Amino acid sequence: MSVIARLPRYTDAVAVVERNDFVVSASTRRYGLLRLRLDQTTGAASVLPGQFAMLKPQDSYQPLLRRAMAYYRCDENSVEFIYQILGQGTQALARLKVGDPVDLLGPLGNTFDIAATGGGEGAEVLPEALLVAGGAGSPALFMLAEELLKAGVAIRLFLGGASRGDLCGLNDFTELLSADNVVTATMDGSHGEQGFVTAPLEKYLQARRGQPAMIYACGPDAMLHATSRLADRFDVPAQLSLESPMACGFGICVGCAVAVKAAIGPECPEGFVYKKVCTDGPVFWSRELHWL
Amino acid sequence: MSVIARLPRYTDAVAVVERNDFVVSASTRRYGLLRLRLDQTTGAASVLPGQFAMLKPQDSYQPLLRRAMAYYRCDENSVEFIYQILGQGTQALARLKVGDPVDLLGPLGNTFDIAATGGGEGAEVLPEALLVAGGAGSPALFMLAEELLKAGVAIRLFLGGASRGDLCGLNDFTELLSADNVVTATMDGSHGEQGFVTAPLEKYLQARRGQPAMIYACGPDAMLHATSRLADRFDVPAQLSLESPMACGFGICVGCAVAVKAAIGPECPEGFVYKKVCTDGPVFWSRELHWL
Amino acid sequence: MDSLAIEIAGVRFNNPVWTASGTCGYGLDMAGLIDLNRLGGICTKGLSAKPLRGNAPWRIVETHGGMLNAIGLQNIGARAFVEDKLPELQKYYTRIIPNVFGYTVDEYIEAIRMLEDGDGIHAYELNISCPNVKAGGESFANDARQAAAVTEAVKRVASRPVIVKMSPNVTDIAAISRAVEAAGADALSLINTAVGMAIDIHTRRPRLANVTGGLSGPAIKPIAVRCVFQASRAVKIPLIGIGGIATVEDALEFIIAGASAVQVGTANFYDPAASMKIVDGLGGYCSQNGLANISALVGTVLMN
Amino acid sequence: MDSLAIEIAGVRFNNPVWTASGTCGYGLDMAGLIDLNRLGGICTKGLSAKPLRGNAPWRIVETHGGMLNAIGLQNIGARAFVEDKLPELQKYYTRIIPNVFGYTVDEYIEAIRMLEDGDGIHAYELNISCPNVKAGGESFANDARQAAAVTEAVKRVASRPVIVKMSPNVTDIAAISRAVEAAGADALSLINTAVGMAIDIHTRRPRLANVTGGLSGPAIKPIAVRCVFQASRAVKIPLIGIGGIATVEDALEFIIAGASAVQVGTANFYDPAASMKIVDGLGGYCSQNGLANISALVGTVLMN
Ligand SMILES: Cc1cc2nc3c(=O)[nH]c(=O)nc-3n(C[C@H](O)[C@H](O)[C@H](O)COP(=O)(O)OP(=O)(O)OC[C@H]3O[C@@H](n4cnc5c(N)ncnc54)[C@H](O)[C@@H]3O)c2cc1C
Ligand SMILES: Cc1cc2nc3c(=O)[nH]c(=O)nc-3n(C[C@H](O)[C@H](O)[C@H](O)COP(=O)(O)OP(=O)(O)OC[C@H]3O[C@@H](n4cnc5c(N)ncnc54)[C@H](O)[C@@H]3O)c2cc1C
Ligand SMILES: Cc1cc2nc3c(=O)[nH]c(=O)nc-3n(C[C@H](O)[C@H](O)[C@H](O)COP(=O)(O)O)c2cc1C
Ligand SMILES: Cc1cc2nc3c(=O)[nH]c(=O)nc-3n(C[C@H](O)[C@H](O)[C@H](O)COP(=O)(O)O)c2cc1C
Ligand code: FES
Ligand code: FES
Repeated sequence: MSVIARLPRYTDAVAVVERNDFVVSASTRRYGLLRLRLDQTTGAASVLPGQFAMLKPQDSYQPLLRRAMAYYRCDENSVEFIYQILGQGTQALARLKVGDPVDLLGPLGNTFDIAATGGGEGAEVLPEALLVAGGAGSPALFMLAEELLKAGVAIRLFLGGASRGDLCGLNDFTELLSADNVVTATMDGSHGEQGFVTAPLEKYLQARRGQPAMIYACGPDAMLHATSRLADRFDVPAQLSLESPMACGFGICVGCAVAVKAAIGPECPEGFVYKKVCTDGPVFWSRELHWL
Repeated sequence: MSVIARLPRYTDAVAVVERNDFVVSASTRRYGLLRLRLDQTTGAASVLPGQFAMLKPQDSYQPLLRRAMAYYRCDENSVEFIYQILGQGTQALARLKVGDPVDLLGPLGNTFDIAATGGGEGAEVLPEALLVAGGAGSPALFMLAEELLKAGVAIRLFLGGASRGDLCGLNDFTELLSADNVVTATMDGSHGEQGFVTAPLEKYLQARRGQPAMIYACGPDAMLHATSRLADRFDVPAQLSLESPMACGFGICVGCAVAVKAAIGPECPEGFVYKKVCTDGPVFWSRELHWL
Repeated sequence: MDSLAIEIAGVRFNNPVWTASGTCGYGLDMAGLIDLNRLGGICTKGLSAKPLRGNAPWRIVETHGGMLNAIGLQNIGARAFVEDKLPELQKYYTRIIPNVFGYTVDEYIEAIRMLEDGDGIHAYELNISCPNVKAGGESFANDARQAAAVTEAVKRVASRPVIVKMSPNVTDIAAISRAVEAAGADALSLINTAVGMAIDIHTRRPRLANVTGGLSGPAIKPIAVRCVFQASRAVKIPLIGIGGIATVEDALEFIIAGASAVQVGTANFYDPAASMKIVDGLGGYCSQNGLANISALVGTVLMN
Repeated sequence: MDSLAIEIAGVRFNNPVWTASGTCGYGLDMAGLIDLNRLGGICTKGLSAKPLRGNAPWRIVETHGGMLNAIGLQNIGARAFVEDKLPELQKYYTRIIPNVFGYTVDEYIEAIRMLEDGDGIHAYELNISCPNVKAGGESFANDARQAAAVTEAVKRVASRPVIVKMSPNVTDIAAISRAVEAAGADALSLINTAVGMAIDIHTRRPRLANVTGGLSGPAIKPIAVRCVFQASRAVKIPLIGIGGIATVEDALEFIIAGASAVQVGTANFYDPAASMKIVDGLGGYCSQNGLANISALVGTVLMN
């Protein structure tokens, strides 16, 4: 992935809550949109697509650890995150009120490889970017979509979730990409076709076999695994943004291990080593990964 | 002390923050006045002078334990507390915003003996009630003052603190008792005479030697100890409201031990046993106490 | 809810949710807040042959996610419990489990003999591990031979099942569990508190008059789950899980790890209704998951 | 701030605030967030003679007031550390303390020999809390004889001071501390993590791929303070306090209990600036209290 992002350009700063709005899905899952105001030091401007931040309400130590959140949208002095309210960490975020201070460490991690979508030397057609997102994975793809558009790349988004309300950022994506380029799938059929989002993706790859394309995906492990199998079958390169429980987010705890292929040798009999999702990722080429 | 109060008439309920105002004293100590709205089940109406509640913000588990707070003022469906912002527990209370839910267990503990101030059989003069309070101890005496007033007992309040702003409830007490009945002392001399509140108390007892009186005191251990020595010297009965770290507040942890005199015997060679501040107290006769 | 009715060592319990020793007084003290009839069992405050005055204050100090206590085993004595508390306690439809301790094997036996006179006692829990007491030095729980010796001696005089309560402050909990099982224990309860200490940096004195104390609360839950899991691999007798249990999820975690029942301790202090919520929650879990009885879940942890 | 300059086993440190092994990578990983020159010392991630791949995910799980980890000692190996990391690390004005482990005494010696080739190493910290495969997989730290044996063997080949890191998962930390001191240890660091476990009630599987893991964070602080206090009463060599230290108050508590220095671990994850705040805080404490040097505070706990 992009090298710049590997350099420790992150800062630990205090941001202030500008808004914290909630959505409840028919699947009864709850989501929050958190908008934070930053001062210059935190350089929101320098956030790259796919990067994330480690967040927690200031002076709150239960839960103890910060939570990783992908940047959804940024401008010079504010950033947005979309979080699904699951356990203690996101419940603590959900309690944040406008004006509350938040500890924000970021931007962290690498970024999606956009250049690769620019097409190889003398390629006739630019590859189309196929964005695949599930549930709370879609926020990680919004800035990517913006960048790809700027680069003049054709984009098609496959957005999946349990129900209509679980299609995080649907309206923003539709506005950005226009409805014809947004394909949705929900388990309850409340929006788009019923079932997994990988089904329409498969049909699409089937239909346009041979055409150059690049997959960018973020979502639950099962969705990413299915996506990588499709990528192999249709021989399309895929960049996957992974999740892992993280204690630090900046490379010091080695808790966020992901198995990556490596040359078989005395040091590495089984042909894989562990890399860190937080600093080596969160974006990995699907071909790099050794699915356990 | 009053027996009714010993019965478990307390409930565990959720109260809602109506106001949470702050005062900063010249001594740089900070205080909050917390007003909570209760529904009927919690029976604020049944709170007796000297009783306390165990409080913590709902769904907050750091700190884990609730904090004991003396009821300052009550009406049918709301109660007030004055807390000094010290450590984690009171800092958590200080973060409460209007509308936030609070876990409130109460009313707990016994109550001041007011009947005793009614004077013994055929007593010519009703004893005067001498209220002695230090710092965050004064809130525990406000409802007592109201009750004594109703009972037609003459009241003189000795209110002490580090500085003017540490005289919790000064304005309310002055309004209730009139300025002539409120004697203050501050360590920095910013209000009333300079020094410990027990100094004016001593002068007063000196002056009116022999006249029947009843001391009611609440404040730091040192102040209570000094007060009980004066009570002995001038042979005036004293009721002291004690503090102790409390885990439960309703008698099950046995953490809030206070040494109380007991007949010397095989079971009790040193002539004292431990009672519970939360259920046997918080109010004790100073003569009961065995100062360690 | 019959889905929660269980049997341990021949004793039938309404449900697997008990209150832990020292965190519910003699049981009655909680009657003002919860319905004792809905508790599976009540483990009383530790009882000794002679009443004990307990330690000087401060006896408790809060720590991150837990608390330290050094109560010093203050109690009214086994005799007074039988005479003054038991008659009232008996009126409730729950199981009464006196928690018993002594500083010598004889003192354990003496206390048990006094309790044998009482009616409506369903089992004994032996505290061989309370770390709070200076007297007696090393605790029975720290040595397999000592632990087995007191268990064996008590079994000889006890007409009721004996639950031995294990300490986490040991190198090998499995070995001690095996020794206690071999000595005839009917069940094990684990864990007791972990020895800890806190110092007031302003006075530079230990915050507890007793210097060290027992750490309890959610902070020790992972240690307790590990101990239950290790004991479940070492012995066949039933286990009762204790340590930081405050929610139904906590209770389920211990049951899956191998506990036939659980005890709620420190949570009673900051959430008096915790045990009731757990009873309701376990009932709900059984119906939602079509479990005829909660015991089907005991020790069903799947290995990675 | 000279009031913070200290000496342990003949080595001079800027200040008594170090980062704990496994919580600051190889040190450099924190350079993006804090000024390494302001750290007293850096204990590296555990190093072994051969590089280790580490455990499968999940490797960490958060608990109340702490976390469990089972990283599996993933590391690049002592040789690669000397060649790839040390040259860069040396540029900083702080003390470098490689944390070393092995599964046999010989593996410890092999790793130490590799590190002896490196310049700018000031001391070694032995992680003896790992299974001794030759002795039935029981951890070296759990047995006084085994702990002494590895200490003695390492001392024979090490040209630099050896700090032995103690485990809290033992019945008698004082006895093991004495044995390690007698074996020639220059200092003790304590504590390592407490063995714990967490189970996902939905999957009924242990949350850690390794089943059990090490509990760290504020939750274990009272256990750590107690261990430091007990060790301070048992040995004469300096102690380095570790366990839940996140603030200057925490650091002062350990110093008063008997620690000559402290290590910040889990706090680095959720508050990367914690060590810097503690350095500043200790400096402020010295000036406010007119302490010429922080070492005057070591072990000054007053007994009740
Ligand atoms: C790089 C990165 C980016 C992320 N971006 C987002 C985002 O934009 N929006 C968002 O909502 N979340 C995001 N997450 C996930 C988020 O960091 C938290 O892990 C998640 O919100 C759960 O935290 P919690 O405190 O709510 O639940 P916890 O209390 O931590 O756990 C609740 C339940 O969720 C499970 N769980 C916790 N973490 C994970 C995980 N990483 N994967 C699978 N299950 C888990 C736990 O096992 C538990 O069962 C991201 C994670 C990573 C690593
Ligand atoms: C019956 C009763 C009534 C009370 N009423 C009031 C009240 O009306 N207003 C009010 O402000 N407080 C009152 N308190 C004290 C209150 O319960 C807390 O103990 C106090 O606020 C400290 O809590 P914290 O969380 O701020 O500090 P913590 O984090 O608990 O401790 C901060 C510092 O204060 C010390 N400390 C804690 N508790 C006590 C104590 N009980 N006595 C002396 N030092 C202590 C600790 O050792 C520590 O050094 C009352 C206590 C009792 C027992
Ligand atoms: C204040 C207090 C007093 C206790 N007294 C006893 C006791 O007398 N006998 C005993 O065996 N355990 C005693 N314990 C230990 C508890 O029964 C329980 O084993 C321990 O607290 C862990 O559970 P918890 O984390 O749910 O509190 C006591 C615990 C506390 C907090
Ligand atoms: C993720 C993680 C990895 C660790 N790795 C090591 C290690 O390799 N060697 C070692 O001796 N201790 C290791 N430890 C233990 C810490 O150095 C420290 O002793 C322990 O975490 C207690 O301190 P704390 O509560 O401040 O984290 C590790 C701890 C954590 C949390
Ligand atoms: S989260 Fe700590 S190394 Fe990745
Ligand atoms: S505070 Fe628990 S018994 Fe008094």
